[in-house]
Amino acid sequence: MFDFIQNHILTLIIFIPVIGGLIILFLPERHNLIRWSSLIITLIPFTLSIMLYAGFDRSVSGFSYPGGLQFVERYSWIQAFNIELFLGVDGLSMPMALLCTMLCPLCVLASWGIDKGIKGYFFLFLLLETGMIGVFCALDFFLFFISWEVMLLPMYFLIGVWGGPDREYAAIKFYIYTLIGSLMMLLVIIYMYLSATPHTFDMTRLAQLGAGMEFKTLCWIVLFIGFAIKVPVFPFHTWLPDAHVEAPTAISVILAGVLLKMGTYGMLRVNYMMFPDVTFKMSMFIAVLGMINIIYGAFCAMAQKDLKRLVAYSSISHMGYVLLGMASLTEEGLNGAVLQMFNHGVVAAMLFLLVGVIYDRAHHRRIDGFGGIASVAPNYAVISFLAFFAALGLPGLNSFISEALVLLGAFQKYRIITAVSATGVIITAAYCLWTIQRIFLGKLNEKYAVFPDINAREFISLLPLGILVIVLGIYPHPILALMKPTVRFINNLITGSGI
Amino acid sequence: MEIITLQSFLIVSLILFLTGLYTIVSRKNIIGIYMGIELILNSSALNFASFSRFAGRGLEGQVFSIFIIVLAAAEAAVALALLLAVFKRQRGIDADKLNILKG
Amino acid sequence: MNIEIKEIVFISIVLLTIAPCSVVAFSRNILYSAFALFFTFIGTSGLYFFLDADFLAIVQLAVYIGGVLVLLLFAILLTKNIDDIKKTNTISLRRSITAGITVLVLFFSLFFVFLSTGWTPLNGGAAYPNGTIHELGRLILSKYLLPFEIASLLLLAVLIGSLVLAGKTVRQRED
Amino acid sequence: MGNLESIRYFAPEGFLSVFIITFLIAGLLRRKTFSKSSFSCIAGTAGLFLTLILELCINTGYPDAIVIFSGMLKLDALSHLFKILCISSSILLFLFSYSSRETSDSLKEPMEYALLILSCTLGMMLLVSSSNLLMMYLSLEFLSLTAYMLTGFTDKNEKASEAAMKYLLYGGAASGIMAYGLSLLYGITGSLDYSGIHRFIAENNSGIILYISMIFIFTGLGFKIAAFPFHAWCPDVYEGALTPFTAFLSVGPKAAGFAVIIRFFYQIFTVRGEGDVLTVLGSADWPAMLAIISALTMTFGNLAALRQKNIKRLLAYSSIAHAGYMLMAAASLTILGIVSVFFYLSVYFLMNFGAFLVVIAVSNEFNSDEIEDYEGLAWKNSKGAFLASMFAVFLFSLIGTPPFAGFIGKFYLLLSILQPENPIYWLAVVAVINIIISLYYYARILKTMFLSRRQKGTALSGFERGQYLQYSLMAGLALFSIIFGIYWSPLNNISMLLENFIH
Repeated sequence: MFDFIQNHILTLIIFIPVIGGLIILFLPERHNLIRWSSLIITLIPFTLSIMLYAGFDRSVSGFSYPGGLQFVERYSWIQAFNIELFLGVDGLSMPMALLCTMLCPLCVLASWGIDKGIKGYFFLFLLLETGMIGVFCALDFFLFFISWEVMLLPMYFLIGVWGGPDREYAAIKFYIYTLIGSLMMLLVIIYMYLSATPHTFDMTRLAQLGAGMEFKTLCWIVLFIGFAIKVPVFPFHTWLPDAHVEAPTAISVILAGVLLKMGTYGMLRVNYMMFPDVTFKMSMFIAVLGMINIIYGAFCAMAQKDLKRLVAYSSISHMGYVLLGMASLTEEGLNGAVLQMFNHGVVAAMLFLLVGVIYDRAHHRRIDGFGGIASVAPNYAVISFLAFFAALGLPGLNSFISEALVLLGAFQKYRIITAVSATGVIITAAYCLWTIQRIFLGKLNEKYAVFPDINAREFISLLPLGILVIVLGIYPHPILALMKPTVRFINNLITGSGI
Repeated sequence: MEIITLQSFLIVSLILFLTGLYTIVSRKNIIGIYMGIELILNSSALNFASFSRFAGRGLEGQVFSIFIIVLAAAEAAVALALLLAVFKRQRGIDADKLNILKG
Repeated sequence: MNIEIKEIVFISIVLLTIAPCSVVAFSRNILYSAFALFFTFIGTSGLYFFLDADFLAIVQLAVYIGGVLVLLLFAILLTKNIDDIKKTNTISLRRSITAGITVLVLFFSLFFVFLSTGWTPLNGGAAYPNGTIHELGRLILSKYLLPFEIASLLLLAVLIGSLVLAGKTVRQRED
Repeated sequence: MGNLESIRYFAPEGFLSVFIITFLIAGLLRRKTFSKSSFSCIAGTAGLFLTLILELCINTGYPDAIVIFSGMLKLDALSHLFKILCISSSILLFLFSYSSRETSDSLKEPMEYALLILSCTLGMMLLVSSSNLLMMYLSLEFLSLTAYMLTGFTDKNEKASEAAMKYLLYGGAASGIMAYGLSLLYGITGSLDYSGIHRFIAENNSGIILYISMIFIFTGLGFKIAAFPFHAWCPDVYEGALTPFTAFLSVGPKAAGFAVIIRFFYQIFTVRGEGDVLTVLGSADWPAMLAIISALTMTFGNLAALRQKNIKRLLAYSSIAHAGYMLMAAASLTILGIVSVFFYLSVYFLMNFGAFLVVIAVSNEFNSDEIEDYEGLAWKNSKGAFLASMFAVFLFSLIGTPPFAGFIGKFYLLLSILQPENPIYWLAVVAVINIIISLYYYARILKTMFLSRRQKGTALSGFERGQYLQYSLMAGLALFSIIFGIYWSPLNNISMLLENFIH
């Protein structure tokens, strides 16, 4: 039994959610039963991913099999096209998979209040989880694409059916943006498949594709745009605030915590590992985009009146650090970028959960509509302070380390860009503190004289994240150690190809 | 100059064909349009027959002509039946008045 | 001398075929159009005689004039009061202009293509049989037997379908 | 092969012909029995099933093509597969008609209805295997004439006769133009057999006239698949005809039309060279023509679908767009292109029939085909939720989202168009843009059903006993849409039979 689990651990992690979802569809329509069973179903992959974490060999690196990839499972799927169920993790995907499986049970907790179409909701949610983990673990490009697209459908419904007042617009906007990106990706994937001899979707083999530079650059740009829509990088970001604001709390958490990372993950996995030489040439371009994201996102966040919109724009800003770190092509920068992906996943999830808590009570999210909440809901305020301080990068909390690493790495290559980006830290501090001041401090808004403090369920959903924020802030080694060899490998690949 | 050549037959049938085309496009009356279709079919049959006559293309073309004529008759029968049904409903046979269904 | 008469007859038959076409296309009276069509069909039949396609000429007379045209006349008379006829065979001006331009362009391009194409003799320019009926019968009962049989099935289907479609109208009138 | 020896291979069609005549005679003798629409539908289904079984038994696994009736018909993988597709769609037409209240209410002459459907099927079967211009023209007309009559068959729907008339006028014009083109082709090559024409074109240079004749011929073929600009009949006919027949029309005859297009262009105007590379034979660059028409067709279909309010019209325009997608693969001039057309058609068979079945079920309830009546369908009761989620599966499949079969179909099409021998990049980009446009109107239906919280007043009845056939058909089609989206090797293996279609 244990051996079986050990040998098929990734398959299990990926497919247990969707199978569980199907089971839920056939359960009797009792709300608590469905909630509890979803929670249990999401806890299974989480447990398994802890096993994955424990068994992960931190010393190997490389993008090949046999070689740097671990827990590899490889089954033939469609023979005619050489499509395989080819799964495996390395230092890049391991933290992401961990983040994803960890956030899902918390999101189930955050969705406790859903009562309309509850079966459908949890089925779609679990389908979404399968898709997300699938993207991070897939080593077959076709599987990668399928998983990428499979998330569209549940997202569309989750935002569209269970979202806020403007949900129809937000849902279709999200769908169209992502579909544009993914169809462009599809064309490139097919092209790469056809240029490989023999035709293959195996990502490790496609990484060795020898092709003309012009063609590679074109592929790189198209793929980059496809991923950039998901991140979202500046000109393609407009779907994000709408989707975030309209989505139910748990879905915002997933969006910010996992989906955005899929964009940068895709860039690292595909653009960086498969086209290192093009990446080397394009790094400046990525750095500029990162800088724009940081500054633009921060300024937009500052101007927001809606708390959720503010957090959404802060995500754009924080993802800018990831881009900047990636562009630096130094080990510090890349480590910082990957760590920032994980950290932002934790912090953004926390922030959205907190927004959800306040929205459940006040039924609005206008920042100006509150005041002095700290005095009536002290526990809530403390956790919120923690989250906002983490977001602004207070030393001792997790984001500080990753942002510092990013800036440190990037400064070695792009002095001006990094200097400009660093001002983003100040703007971020400004809007975070200002938000804290407006909501939690100051004169108590009489309307909220009776403001129920955070309850046990909400507390449990926030607690693990809070602990991570503090622990990783002091001791980032558990995550850093996972990615270091792989990051070094990527960096050598790219800098090596550039010479 | 020889007049009774393949080319002269082709041009006669081309004229028939194009008149038919013109009739189909410009007419509003269903029967008028249908006459255009008949002209086109007639010109195709003529074409087949002329090709079959000249330059050793065999009699297969004439077989095709016969089939075109037969099919034209069958189509005419269906057209008449449908025409009666349409007429019954709207008391007129302008194709433009088939306007419950807009394009 | 003989040849000249043949050519004159040919030209007049061509005119008999083509000239009524303009009536079909432009007349405002649908009955005139129908009668013009009658002449076109007769003219085509004459052209078949010139093509030595005797059987085809007879089929043309029998089926087209005896069948199709009669059906058309039926259609006209069943669906129109005679008074209306003069006004109703109208032409859409906008569409006729586009149609006219297309047709003219097509005419000139196809005209030159037809003249310039060689139409190479095939089968070593094999001689045309004297009297086609025998040969046609052989073809239809050997190589083209299947289409022949299928055509009969098609006619059966059309017969039944038309009966239902037309019968529906009749029945509704009775109701 | 001569006529007598051919009969053996002609068993499915022969059986169907005999069945039609027997059916007619039995129907005339026992009018009472046959005037029950259930009896006629079941009898017709049985006949088609037998035909299907005969087809499966007799015509499987030809290593080489067989030409029967002195070149009239060619039996090969193409004809075999497309015949199966066509017969299956006719069977579904019968089952749909049987389970649709609209149809069973308005059919006064079910025997004749069944008879025409059977004839229509015969027409399709002959059409997909015909390899002679005369046979092709005849069976095309056979199919068209029966389709005109079936369109106008109902008394209940006011629009039916008008639609049928319009169909006939457009169809007649298209087939006339096609006949003219055929006559030119005959004039150039002196032969009606595909093989003869192929031989002539391989040996002679025929000049521009060949291209002209090809364009005229494509008018008739394009009309059958509703390609732009020969599509104008399509929305009207789809809206006017009985919904089961509409569903059939969007799959069966379209499949037959594609089979003819493939056979016509690939068998006559293509040669297979070294390394399975196909090249155009003759002076006419038909792949370019098909590619342009394909781009126009899909763009036009999608743009026009955007502003439709009636679900049948919307599906009509969407079917135009899908024809455009498939034409893209036909234009690709690769063997995979042929395979892809069949693959896409079989997937399209599942999802489009499924979508129409939902439309039938909903119009049984509300007596309406307007999209606004679908408002809040998912939240009305369990049946509403069932219908809406089934519809969602089919619509997502039509959009081309994984994990549904529609995506795999689009994947094949894009794969064939990007094949290194003859890639048409611009067309791939046009297709992708079109898929995004199409998302918009499909999602509008989804939005109406799921996202809208306002519910239209009309209540929905619960599951009904008499409709279980309908529900299970729906669930089956949906299930296959998902299965083939996840594991499509079986369908791939079947489609790959077409690999050796051109020698």
